[in-house]
Amino acid sequence: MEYLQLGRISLIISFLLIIIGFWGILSQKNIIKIIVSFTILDTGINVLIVSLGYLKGRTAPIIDASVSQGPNHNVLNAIVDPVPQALVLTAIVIGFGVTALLLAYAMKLFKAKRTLEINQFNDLKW
Amino acid sequence: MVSPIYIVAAALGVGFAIGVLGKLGKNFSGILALLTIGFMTFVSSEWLYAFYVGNQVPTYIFTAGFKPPISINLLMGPKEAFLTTMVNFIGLLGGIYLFFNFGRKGRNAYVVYMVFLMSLNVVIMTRDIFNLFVFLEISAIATAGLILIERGNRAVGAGFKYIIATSIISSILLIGIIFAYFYTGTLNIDGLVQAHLSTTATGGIAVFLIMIAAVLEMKPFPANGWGLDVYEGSHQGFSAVVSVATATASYYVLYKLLAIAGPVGSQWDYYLALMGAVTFIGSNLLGVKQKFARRLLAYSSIGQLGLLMLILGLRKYLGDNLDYVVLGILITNLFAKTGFFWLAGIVKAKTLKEWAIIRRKPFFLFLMGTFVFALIGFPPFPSFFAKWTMVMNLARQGGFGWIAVILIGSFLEAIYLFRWFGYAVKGEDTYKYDFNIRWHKITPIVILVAALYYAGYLTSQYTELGRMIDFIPLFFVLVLFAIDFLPVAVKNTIAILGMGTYFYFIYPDLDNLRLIFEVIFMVGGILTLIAGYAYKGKRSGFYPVAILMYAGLTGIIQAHTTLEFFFGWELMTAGSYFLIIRGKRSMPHALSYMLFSVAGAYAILAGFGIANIGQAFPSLDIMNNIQYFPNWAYGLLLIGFLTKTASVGLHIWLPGAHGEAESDVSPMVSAILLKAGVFGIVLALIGMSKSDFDLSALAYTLGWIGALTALFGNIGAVFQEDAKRLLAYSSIGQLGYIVFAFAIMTQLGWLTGFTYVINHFLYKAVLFLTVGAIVLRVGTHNMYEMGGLIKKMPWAFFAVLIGIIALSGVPPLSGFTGKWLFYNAIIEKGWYFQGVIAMFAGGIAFLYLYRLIQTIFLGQLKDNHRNVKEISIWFLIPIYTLLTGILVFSYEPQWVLKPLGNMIAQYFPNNGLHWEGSYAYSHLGYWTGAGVAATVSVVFVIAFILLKIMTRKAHKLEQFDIVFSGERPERPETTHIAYNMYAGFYKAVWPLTVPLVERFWTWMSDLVHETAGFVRRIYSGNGQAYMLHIILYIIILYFITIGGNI
Amino acid sequence: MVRNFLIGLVLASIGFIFFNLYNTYEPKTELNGIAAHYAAKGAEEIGAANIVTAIVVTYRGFDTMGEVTILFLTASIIGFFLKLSKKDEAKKIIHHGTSELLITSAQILVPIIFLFGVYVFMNGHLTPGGGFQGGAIIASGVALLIMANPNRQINHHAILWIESISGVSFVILGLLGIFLAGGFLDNRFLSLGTFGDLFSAGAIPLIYSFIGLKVGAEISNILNKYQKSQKES
Amino acid sequence: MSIYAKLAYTLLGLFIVLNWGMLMSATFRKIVARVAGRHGIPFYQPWIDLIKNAGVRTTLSHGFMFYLGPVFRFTGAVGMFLFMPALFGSDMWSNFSFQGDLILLLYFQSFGMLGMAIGAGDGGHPHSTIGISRGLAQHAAIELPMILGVISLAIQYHTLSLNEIIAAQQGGFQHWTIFTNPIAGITLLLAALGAMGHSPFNLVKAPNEIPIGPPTEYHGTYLGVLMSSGAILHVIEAALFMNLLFGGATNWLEYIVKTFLIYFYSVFVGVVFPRFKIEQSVVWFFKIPLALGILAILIYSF
Repeated sequence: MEYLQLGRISLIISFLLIIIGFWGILSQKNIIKIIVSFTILDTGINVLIVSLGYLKGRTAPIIDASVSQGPNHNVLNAIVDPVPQALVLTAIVIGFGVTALLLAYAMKLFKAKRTLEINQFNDLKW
Repeated sequence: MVSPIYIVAAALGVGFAIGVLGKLGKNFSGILALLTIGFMTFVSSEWLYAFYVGNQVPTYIFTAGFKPPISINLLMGPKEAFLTTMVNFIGLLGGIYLFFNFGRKGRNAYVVYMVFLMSLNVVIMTRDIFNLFVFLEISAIATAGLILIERGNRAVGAGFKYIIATSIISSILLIGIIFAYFYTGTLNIDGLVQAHLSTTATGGIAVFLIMIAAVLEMKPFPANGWGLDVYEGSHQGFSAVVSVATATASYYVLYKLLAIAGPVGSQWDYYLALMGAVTFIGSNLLGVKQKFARRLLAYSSIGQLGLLMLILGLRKYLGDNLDYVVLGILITNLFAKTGFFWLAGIVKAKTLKEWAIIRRKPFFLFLMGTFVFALIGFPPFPSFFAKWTMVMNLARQGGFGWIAVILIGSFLEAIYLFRWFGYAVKGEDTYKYDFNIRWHKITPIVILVAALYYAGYLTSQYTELGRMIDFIPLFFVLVLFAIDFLPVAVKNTIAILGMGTYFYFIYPDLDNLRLIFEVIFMVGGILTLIAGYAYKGKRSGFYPVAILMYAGLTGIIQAHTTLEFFFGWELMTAGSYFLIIRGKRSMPHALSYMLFSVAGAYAILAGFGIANIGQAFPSLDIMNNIQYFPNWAYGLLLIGFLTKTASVGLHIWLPGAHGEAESDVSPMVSAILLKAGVFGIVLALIGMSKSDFDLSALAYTLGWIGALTALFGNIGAVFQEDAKRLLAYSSIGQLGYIVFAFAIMTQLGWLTGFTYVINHFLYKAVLFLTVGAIVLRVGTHNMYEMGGLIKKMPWAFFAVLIGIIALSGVPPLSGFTGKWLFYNAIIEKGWYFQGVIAMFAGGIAFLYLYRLIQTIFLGQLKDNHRNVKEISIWFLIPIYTLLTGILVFSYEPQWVLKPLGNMIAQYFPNNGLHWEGSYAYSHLGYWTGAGVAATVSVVFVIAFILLKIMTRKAHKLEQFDIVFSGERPERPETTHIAYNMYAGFYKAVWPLTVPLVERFWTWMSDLVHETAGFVRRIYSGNGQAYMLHIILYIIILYFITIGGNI
Repeated sequence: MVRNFLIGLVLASIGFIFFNLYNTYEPKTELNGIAAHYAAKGAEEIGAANIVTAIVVTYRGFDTMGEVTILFLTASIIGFFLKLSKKDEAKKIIHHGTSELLITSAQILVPIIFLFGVYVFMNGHLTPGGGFQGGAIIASGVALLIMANPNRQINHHAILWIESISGVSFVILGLLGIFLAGGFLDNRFLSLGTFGDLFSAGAIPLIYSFIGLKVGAEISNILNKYQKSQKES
Repeated sequence: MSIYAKLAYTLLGLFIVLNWGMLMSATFRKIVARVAGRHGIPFYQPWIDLIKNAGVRTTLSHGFMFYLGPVFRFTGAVGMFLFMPALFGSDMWSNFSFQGDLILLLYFQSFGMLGMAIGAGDGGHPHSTIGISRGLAQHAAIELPMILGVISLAIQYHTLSLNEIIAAQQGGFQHWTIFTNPIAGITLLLAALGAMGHSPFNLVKAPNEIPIGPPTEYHGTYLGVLMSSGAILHVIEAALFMNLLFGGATNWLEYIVKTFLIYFYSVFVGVVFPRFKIEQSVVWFFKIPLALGILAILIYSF
């Protein structure tokens, strides 16, 4: 069952989420839906980051009882990669910031034209 | 030395604190923010200074007390110091410029702006790729916020597009980063470089994702609609900062990440160059079609980004000079583009045409001119030296295709920038609204302009070649700018004295060849300047640009190196452009003059580049010893020079440019300026004569070009109604003779050429000065609206009479000297048909010369000219000085031709002509200038006296004593003989007058416009479409770079 | 139609790229590079039981400062972007009432939520959690308040002060790292203490607390702006 | 030979040529009249005209340049005579041909024409301008075969000196250029038709529509000077082609016979063919004469 191990499954899921995100971004006309698609994309990427840090059979990178009780008392062999977990935190925060800003923009755009259709906002072109 | 980490600490500390401190008032927050930015500037410039002085080594700054890769580190090296200084400096000026715009949005805007600049600093300095990502995001979010300081929905739309586009790009970057980490276990850029990621197939994709994200940050064409919208939609004050500061940081991101992609010369170099080239050419092409100023600046900005990307991709070719080139391009773009955006923010004119209002305040025009010329890469701005270095290096390494790309892209940029500038200088100013000056907005621009000039000087001093350039004439030009408020007579005197003094000091150093041209340029210049005393008032802006042209002309004469020559050449082009555009209806003609000149200059640049291959030092002598691709090198040089001599095919700019110019400018640009092209051709031909290669085909082609130019120029002149245009076409024809004669490449041929050069200078100056002076008196160029002026202006008539006899080549005046030499030269060389065509053209010259004198001076005086006076004495002085020259040269041609023959003997065997007293002997014939002149004079005088005696009682008839019919100058089409004078001849030769060349260039121009109009439809304005572009760009590039090779 | 086809093609191509990535993916079996260093030395160098926290606050503390900045920026931008006129500010939001359940639970839960948030960021170096998580939890309490009463006035000044002071303190703590320890954001200028204690791991609890407060304040600020922007006419 | 003797011979030659020219123009008018069925003028009419014109008290002038027109014309005619050797092989009759070669002659032709054109223009009469504009157009067209022919000759004889060209043709008619280089010869003869200015190439004066063209306003003494110049030019034009194509002349009889024949070749062509419009005449020179001229050079190019 090597192909169904957790790392690969979450990798596939993350890719699917990213593709769904791109699909939404490219095909949805409603700006709110596009923003939601962005969050799906972000989520996909976050899952991707975490799943790349996954090591089979290891525990969270917190040195507590679970680590000491593991089969091997060496921390090096007990925990998953902590770096992606730190990075994903940053990615989430950035995603939050961008989404917040996008929503503010969406409000203003709606105020401007009373619509959220993205193809109504092409004042600047050519 | 203050550690650069304090840039971050200061910006964030003050930023966070303003939340509370902001209670003390909006302006307090603003000033605090500016002080902080000032501190940031101080820190970075302190480092830059330390590096500049040379006692500083690049320093790493470790955070958290751990060494990389454990922890994030920053690097402060010379490049980082320079870039951060630039970002902070521009940021500081931008802060001042936008001070009140931020203020309207509240104190938060200052904070966001400050943090924005800080994030760019970190982006430049950081050596950790994830940290890079974080701070790129900060800058993106800050940008999305600062776009909003502009009011209106357009800014909101632009900001939205911007933020969704950058989100996609950063997603891609993040995926790339995480995979890169996954494969290497490090996030440090130096660590990633050492990991050689791209050597493995798996790492290749990670590298691809990282690189493509970095490329997309550079807004590559065509996936850059969002970038355009930001530049256009946000406040121009902020667009400037995004356009230059963000762009600078993005460039450096690409530079840093490129190291991950592979060493110098790896495939990513090539892809970058390709994408840069597409962007550079693509956005400049679309710019051509653009009517709105803001968006045009956007296209231009993106074009510059493409250029930077291209240069980075070409680092293999540029080697050690990469930094110099980038510095030159970057610094010009930084200062000029920023200034331009800010200027656009002040002027607030929407379309390019509306920019005509800018000349209500001439100082603004000066600012705009500086920016335009700097962006195109004219001297003395840094981009000039950068472009030069780049082309030289590319040629040396065989990157000819890239040279073409760079020059074509630059040319497209020149099209729209000069069209825009033309509107500003000469467009119709019929707009009601005005723009007002606010000191906090103007001061930053003025600082930028000063910095631009100074940077240009510094850049030139950076290289050995640049240090050889003589800046004294240029300095004189700046002095004249400074004293532009003085009355015309004072400035004229200063200009004449300056030129005279300069000439006095330099002429002993010149060889005979250069002396001839220098005399034409400087003495001719002084003579035509004398005519300037006839003008009243201030004549604002005339003297600096006239002297600029003469500075360029003397520059090409004095040049020892190809760089000096090109420097002079571009100065001359710039000066003459300004002179030409001063004419009343000169706008389109000045544009076409400039475009041909720029294209020609690029051909010369490329030619010098090829000539430089394999040479130790680029002195001008390399033209005598071109070792590789000599046909290309000489061909390109000749094409460049032929644009200036207005040879057939490249001539369409001349009639309008010369015809519409001011009265004393026409002789400057016709009699004097055209000789610069001739001088270039002479230099090229000297080189060809010394070359070991067989270049006869090139000379042969040149000969045909010359002959056809003579024919078409003269035929064109016959059918002109406008006196100055007639003379302009005549100049085309005359220059055709000159080109042809030099192309013969024998002693006789060159004697002919020089004779024509001197002759054309003399009589064309006389004719243009006279006709110009007449135009000043009668107020029209149209010949059919004049007539009978001999009664009013006998002195002018006599000058024109001598001028046309000399031009027509009728003995005994000096024109015949040229004709006689010409026959001998062509028969000796065996170029019969070309010679016959040229001679036939000479026959046609009679037609237009007669028309000139007849319709202006003879026939019936027009009613509205009954009170005109003789032309101004200030015109008559130079005219009669030049006439003296014609007579001396006619009667004693050997005075000039003998030393000329000796000089030419250096280049060609001295066997064509020998002199016995005043008798000239060639292999074929003989002739004496003095003798013929004496004989003719004696007969003439005797006949005249006899006739006078026999008709001694004759009295003068009044105008209406004879039949007088069919002259209606106001409706000349049907009845006036002076209108359409050679109708019969036209019916015979009309096939030769079909403007095929004009049609060709019109077709070319239409093609460019249509293409641009078609391509730019991809910028539909829809944010979703722009995202699709970005993703498509990624995918297409993926298949190009990696494809299925996994 | 063409458009949909194009999008389909694009998605398929993205899928192809991901397929290539997936194909070459080999699950890691060992920690390598910096991860190995953090795992082996992290506890010892930083003194934090939670390695992720060690990375976030110290090793990559500079990134974290960036994150905080992003939130700060977002809040600031939304601050002037969604700024209301004086007239709008005075208006009330018209709504059809909120559910009793929400109002009641808000009264009970909000203090607990706040407390929990504080707990999470204070113990960030020991247990899962940290400043961002704690801050978000606090902000969720604010969200609950707002939902319970859309016209509720959040104390703007308090948020501002908290935000400002905690932000400045964060920077000052970072600077202290330069003066007293190895570099900017070095946590070791305070004693590392006993491994596993609340007051251990140098300045981490302090830094994380300030981050937590700041994050909570920023997010609350953003929520506040969103809420108020409904009043805009 | 002293310069005075030279001068004396030259003036004598000029006198001969002037009278011979007047006689030829009288003959020309007579022939044209007879062809038209009229009786025509007596052969001495030109002398009568000259005396009459000189005797008429001229009282009118249009200005300074108006004076200069005839002066230019006269100087042009005399100059042409001076710069061409009258008789070959004779130092006495070589005139001032040492001062310049064939090129000088070709271009000096225009001296009188241009001056006359400007002088006539000063008269202010539109007819003058019309005539001149046509004349210049036609002149430009003639130039083309003329130059081609001359260059062909220059290639053939490796010289541009008229004396040397004549010298090369000595020793019997078979050495004449017209036989040694017939294509160039024919080209030049066709060009000569235009240069002589008789019908079909006499639109310049076009006596029927625009009364006598350029000299419209000239009368009395001015006209006398113009007529004398015209008479000289008739002979000189013929003499130029004689020198180029027919071996020149070694004595005055030969000179008179050859110039007469060449002149009347153009006259007879003129009475047979009607006048061309200006565009027709220009185009005519661009056809056969041009083709022949190119051929004349091509045969020497290979």
